[in-house]
Amino acid sequence: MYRSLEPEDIAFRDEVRAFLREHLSPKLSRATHLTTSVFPEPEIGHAWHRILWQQGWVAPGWPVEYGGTGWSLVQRWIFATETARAGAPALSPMGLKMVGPVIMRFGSPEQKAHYLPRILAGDDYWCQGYSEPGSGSDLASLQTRAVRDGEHYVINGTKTWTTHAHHANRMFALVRTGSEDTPRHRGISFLLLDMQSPGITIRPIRTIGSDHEVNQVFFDDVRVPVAQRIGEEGQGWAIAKYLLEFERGGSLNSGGLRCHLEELLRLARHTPRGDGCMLDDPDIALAFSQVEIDIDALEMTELRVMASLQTGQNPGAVSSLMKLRWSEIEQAMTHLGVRLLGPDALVWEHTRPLFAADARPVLDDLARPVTPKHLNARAFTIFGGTSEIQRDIIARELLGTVY
Amino acid sequence: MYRSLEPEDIAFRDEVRAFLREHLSPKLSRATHLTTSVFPEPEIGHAWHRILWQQGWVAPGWPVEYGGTGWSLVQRWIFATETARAGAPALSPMGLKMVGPVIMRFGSPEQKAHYLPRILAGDDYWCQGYSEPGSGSDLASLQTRAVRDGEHYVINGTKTWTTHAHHANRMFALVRTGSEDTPRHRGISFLLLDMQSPGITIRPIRTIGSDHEVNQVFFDDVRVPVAQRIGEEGQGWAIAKYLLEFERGGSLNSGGLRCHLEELLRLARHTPRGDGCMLDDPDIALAFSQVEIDIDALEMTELRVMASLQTGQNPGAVSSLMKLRWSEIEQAMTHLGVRLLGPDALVWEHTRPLFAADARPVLDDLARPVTPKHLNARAFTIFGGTSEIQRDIIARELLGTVY
Amino acid sequence: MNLQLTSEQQMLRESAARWVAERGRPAQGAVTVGPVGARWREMADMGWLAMTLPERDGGLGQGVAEACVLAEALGAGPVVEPYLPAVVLAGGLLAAGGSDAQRQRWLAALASGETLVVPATSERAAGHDIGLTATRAARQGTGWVLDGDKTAVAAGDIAQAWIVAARADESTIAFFLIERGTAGVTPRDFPSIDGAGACALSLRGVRLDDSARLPGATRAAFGQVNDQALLVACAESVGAMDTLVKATVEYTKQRIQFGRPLAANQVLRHRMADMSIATEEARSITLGAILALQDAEGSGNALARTRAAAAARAKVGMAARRVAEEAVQLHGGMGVTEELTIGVYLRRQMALDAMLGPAEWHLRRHAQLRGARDGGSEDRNVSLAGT
Amino acid sequence: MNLQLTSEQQMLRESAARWVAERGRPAQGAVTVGPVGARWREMADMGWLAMTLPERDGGLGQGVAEACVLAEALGAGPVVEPYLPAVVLAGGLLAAGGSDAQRQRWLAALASGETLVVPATSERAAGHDIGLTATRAARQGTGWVLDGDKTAVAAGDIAQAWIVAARADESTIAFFLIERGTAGVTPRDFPSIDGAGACALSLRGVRLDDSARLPGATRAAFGQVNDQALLVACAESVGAMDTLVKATVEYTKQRIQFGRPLAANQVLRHRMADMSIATEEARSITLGAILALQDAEGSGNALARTRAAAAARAKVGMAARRVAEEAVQLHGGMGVTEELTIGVYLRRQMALDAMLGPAEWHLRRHAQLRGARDGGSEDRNVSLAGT
Repeated sequence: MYRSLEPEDIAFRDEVRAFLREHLSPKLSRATHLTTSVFPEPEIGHAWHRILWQQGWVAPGWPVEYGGTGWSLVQRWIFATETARAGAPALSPMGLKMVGPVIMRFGSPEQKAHYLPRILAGDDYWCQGYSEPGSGSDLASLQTRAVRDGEHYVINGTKTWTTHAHHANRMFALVRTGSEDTPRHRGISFLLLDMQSPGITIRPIRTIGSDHEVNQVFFDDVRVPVAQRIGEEGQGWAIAKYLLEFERGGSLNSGGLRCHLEELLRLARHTPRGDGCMLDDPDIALAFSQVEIDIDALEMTELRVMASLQTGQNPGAVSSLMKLRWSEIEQAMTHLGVRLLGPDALVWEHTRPLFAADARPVLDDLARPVTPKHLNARAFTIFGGTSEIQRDIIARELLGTVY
Repeated sequence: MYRSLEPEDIAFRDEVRAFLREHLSPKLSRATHLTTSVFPEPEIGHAWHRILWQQGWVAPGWPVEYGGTGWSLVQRWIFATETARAGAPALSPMGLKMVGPVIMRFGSPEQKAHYLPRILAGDDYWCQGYSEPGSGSDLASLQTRAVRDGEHYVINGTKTWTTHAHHANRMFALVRTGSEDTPRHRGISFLLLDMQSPGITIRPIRTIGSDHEVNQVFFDDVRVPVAQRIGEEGQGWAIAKYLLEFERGGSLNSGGLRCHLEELLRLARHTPRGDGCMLDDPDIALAFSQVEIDIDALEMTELRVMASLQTGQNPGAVSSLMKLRWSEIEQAMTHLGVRLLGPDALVWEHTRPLFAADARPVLDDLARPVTPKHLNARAFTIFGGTSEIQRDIIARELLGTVY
Repeated sequence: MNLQLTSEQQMLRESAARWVAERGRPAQGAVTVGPVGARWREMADMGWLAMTLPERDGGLGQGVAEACVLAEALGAGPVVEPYLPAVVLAGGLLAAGGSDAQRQRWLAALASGETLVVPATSERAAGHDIGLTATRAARQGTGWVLDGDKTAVAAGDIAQAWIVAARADESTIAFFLIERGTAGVTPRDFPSIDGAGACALSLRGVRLDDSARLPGATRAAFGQVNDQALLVACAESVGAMDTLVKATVEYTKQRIQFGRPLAANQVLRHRMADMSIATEEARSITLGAILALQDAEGSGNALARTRAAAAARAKVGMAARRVAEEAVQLHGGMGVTEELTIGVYLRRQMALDAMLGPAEWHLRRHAQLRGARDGGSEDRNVSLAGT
Repeated sequence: MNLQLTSEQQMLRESAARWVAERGRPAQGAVTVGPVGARWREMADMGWLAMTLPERDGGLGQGVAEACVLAEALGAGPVVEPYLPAVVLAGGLLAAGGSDAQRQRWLAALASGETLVVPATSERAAGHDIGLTATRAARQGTGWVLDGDKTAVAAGDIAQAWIVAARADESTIAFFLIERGTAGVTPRDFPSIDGAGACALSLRGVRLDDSARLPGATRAAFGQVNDQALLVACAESVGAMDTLVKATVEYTKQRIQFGRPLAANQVLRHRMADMSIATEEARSITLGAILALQDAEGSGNALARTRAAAAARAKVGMAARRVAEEAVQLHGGMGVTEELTIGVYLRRQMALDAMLGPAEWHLRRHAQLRGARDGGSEDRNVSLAGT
């Protein structure tokens, strides 16, 4: 879609490409390819974070005053798309895209001065304490309780689906601070926790694809200084909602989809079938076209959104559309991947991450991540708001609430 | 699926086939093939009704005492399937399958003696006055009012989607007889009307496929003798519900689907493409297989239901399943038909019925009904309870009402 | 980024939308009587017929982007006047491959709405694959003799001339402009599914001067014009989808069933969400393909151009059909009658498929056009072990 | 009509369901250690391994219908013991094509649960198409030399012997029984996606006596056994779908979100309705195909038999995958972890596809097997003009 770019954007793209050629090592991109979880292991993702930080490119979405790049939205789209297509690892969003913006908007001067440079440099590794076993999509029903005790909160309860809690040294969490009869949206506060605090235990949850990516975290009289609260007591729900809106239009996925498609095309070309390869099979070729045109449309939707945002227009519920279609296209691709494997889909490797596994694997690098990716991709239509909730949102924008 | 039949059923099948060979004329089956509406014109359907009546086979679902055949459920399945596959016209169900059973169950001895033989012989042609412009799926909200005036009801209001009102001499109708504050299900009565009554006017409604099959019927002080009421005043809703349940498991469509599939296969074989025919196209061949396996499954579902009913088991919400899948498979087939036509899908013929049209049509008999059938098939997922309502019913059986 | 409409395009969009709102009407029965029907003449007066024709032929020299802006507005109508066959296809072919004499004779008259020329390229045994054309053009002296049959010639019933594709030899498809009344040419008129008209053509020993041939109308030239037509059809479909989504939203909000609006049903709400998503995606891929066509004008990469057009028409054709069918379904009983115009949009989508090929056919073409290079990123510095 | 289970089949169904409820456990990690794992031996003790083997080989002489009754119960578990590869496929091939010596040596031991033989028929470049087998069996004296590679040999890690398909000449695929430890045969074990185990086989200059060949195991015999295996897989999938529908209904009724059970959402209700419909359809087409297989035993119509089996596996394979994925989706976050067994069913469906070919492949086979006669009704006395 570069035909739609101005010359200065083309120049920027070339600068990004040159940087990638120089700094994205084969080792890093191989490990990314072999990553079957949503987020890569820190030894991959964090390594890339540091490289980008050294370049000053780690936080394109941040204001320049805090260390952002000052790029236009289109440049941000180009950067996101080029890095993903080149096979760079995804960065952990918990610091840069979640707690960072919250601290910028609601944090005290001391909190900003302390945390923001550390997030930028990757000195802290953050995890998110939002979901609980009883409250998945219905976040406001959370039960983890923080009771004031002098200059501390004492936390009891449990959080779940906590990505990389076992790697993180910091957590931001929504906890219930109100009394029993506080309206449920008003009794929630936003706290920052040290993961080394006494009373925190972590239980791994293996995903359907056997990855250890998420966890359940238990809090047993965990003490958190009141100074680690962001914003006012009871303001937590407003902060969480701000973050959701901040993310609107912020998730650019077509580059990753295109990278995945290219991996599958290589797999199809490298998988023999009779005298030819799997891509010669007309049914397979058609399935590729179906996916490819879906990506074409999503890519152009992203660009249209960027163009609208850049001219100050409101693109509407389009972030729901983009999340929904991204997840569906990914699932269609992982299906196709399994189909390409044929009998080899029987093979299972328990070791994670795959790039650290057995030196002589049963399947080659192209085939190896396919089945775990397919299984883990089931979660794409669940996390970050299920597809059903995304459609509810789109329908509400289209129809209003009609009962 | 005849492998599942006992020898006596095979013998019965052969008897039906012999009868069809003798009595189903090429003219009748050609006209059926060219029928683009749901129900054939009376000149076709009624002609076949008379032939079956002479054979004693017109009412397999009726008790023997009223003129039924005494066949087992499996024999009824065989008869329905064989006649449909052979291309026989569908019979109008309004007398035989709708008002007939109602009269048997709720009619007075006089009503039975008068109407049932006439329905059997086809002396009356019935239409159904249920739906109204404001009450489609939500039948109980009907507004047409019948006010008692001595030994008559005086009817005012309007009915719509009235199939073949322009051919019928009789109508059975649900009308509101209760006062304003009668609970809405209890204020409904079931009346039989003479379509020649003063005050009745009929407005044709052309379907999306240009057929004149349904109508709006207006009642302007139409007087109906009270003796023409079936059952008690206010019993109409119970009667309508009885009829719905009577129909459960009663709609056997796999024979018709199979007939339609064979027509399309012939069209595909007769449509040249390059040096071969359309059926050589791998994408077309795959689409045929998709439809064919769906029909295989539905056919066996029908047989399983017949077997369950025969052994006294309750097959559950399976009539919703069968209606739903029938309509979806039909729509998939008409789609395929349009695809087979290719550029010829541009051709439109206004004349209805097609079998009465132009002696030198632009398209041949195989191709001609395809586009109007496709358009009219849009209604299959709407009439007789929309697909959404069928899924509601299945879900209620599966999950109960959970709020 | 040039993803926003220029101010000229914005004006075109607004004036077309205004005209369609006032003058567009549901297509029922024959729409035009002769090529100089009132609406067609108005379209000419607005400059729309001249818009994409070359300036040297009296046109305004605009491109496929402008044609798409107009077509999107027409699709919302729907307006089924023969803009696509006459201006985009026949006009495009004449401009790309007509002789000077042909261009002078026909293009200005086409632009002014005085005459109508339409392509006759489909055959029953060829479908939409011009490579399978069986109509033969045999050399005879300095001229040609044509034999064959054409089907589904949109607006062919009211055209003064047809541009007929015929096989000149094993590897050459040639295009001939044949005027109504030429000996051996028998049109058979019929109404078309979208409420307009069409014809089939029988060609029996049709003798033509060499001047009837469009000298520059190669298969490559046809391919380029056809790709433009696919995008114009996409834009028209997007306009139709917009209208259908809006109409369905309105209908389900006001229609009460079981004591509440239809739109309160979560299942229907999600279906409308999907209709709206499909419309946005259709708009996106159409825009992307317009950019690809503009790009190919510079690069001359016909494969990329044709693949982008096939991708767009595959996706939009599928989406438009689904949205139209869903609109019918959600309008319930009313949707399946001629009482509402909803069905007219569905029929028009079917007409577009019949004219240019159904979505499934374009998807298969897209797969067949996947080149050896495609899918390999030029900038990827990845080394994967074991591959 | 013989659509109801016989009383013997009913008893089998009940005892199998009872055993599965008590002893079936989610497949996590390796399921069996050696072929004489406790559950496998129990299955032998119940007579299930002997059930479909011929009486003259110590079996009970039951047919595919009984195997399907058992498999449906196992599918509900899920029980991933190697019933399908060992009993249905290897046992079926030995019974159909083994020499007397092979039958005596292997079948009774298979039936008693003492030894395990499994087929090795898939190859990377052949997929599931045995016609593309590249492993070669070259004649040498009175014996054979085999070279090639086999992939995805289910339960091959614990089998005492493998039945290997190899190309004897251009048009002949032969089947050889190769015992573990034979020189030149190198198994490479790996865990399989369903929590059991498998292996790949490397065959390098493997010298075999002619007695290793299954003399009656032609491609036709393999076709018949494979069709039976497809139906057994269908029945297993139906059992799994039943469990998944029930589990999803229960979960959505008790899980509260936004103050009401998930099951109150119309969208989810309809999705579960569709899951239930898919299960009923799967059950129907499986039953129909069982009848077709029984019928083909009499008529010898292999084409009709294979087409019915392909139809059933295409439809059931698609349905099972969709139902399993929907079950995961409707269980939300819990569905995508190893904390619930829901995902185990999905993985088992993927294993069945990997063993026998995915639904898309069977649908394509079904299309390819459409004969010239098919679709023409033998009893239709219709005359259509113009055709």
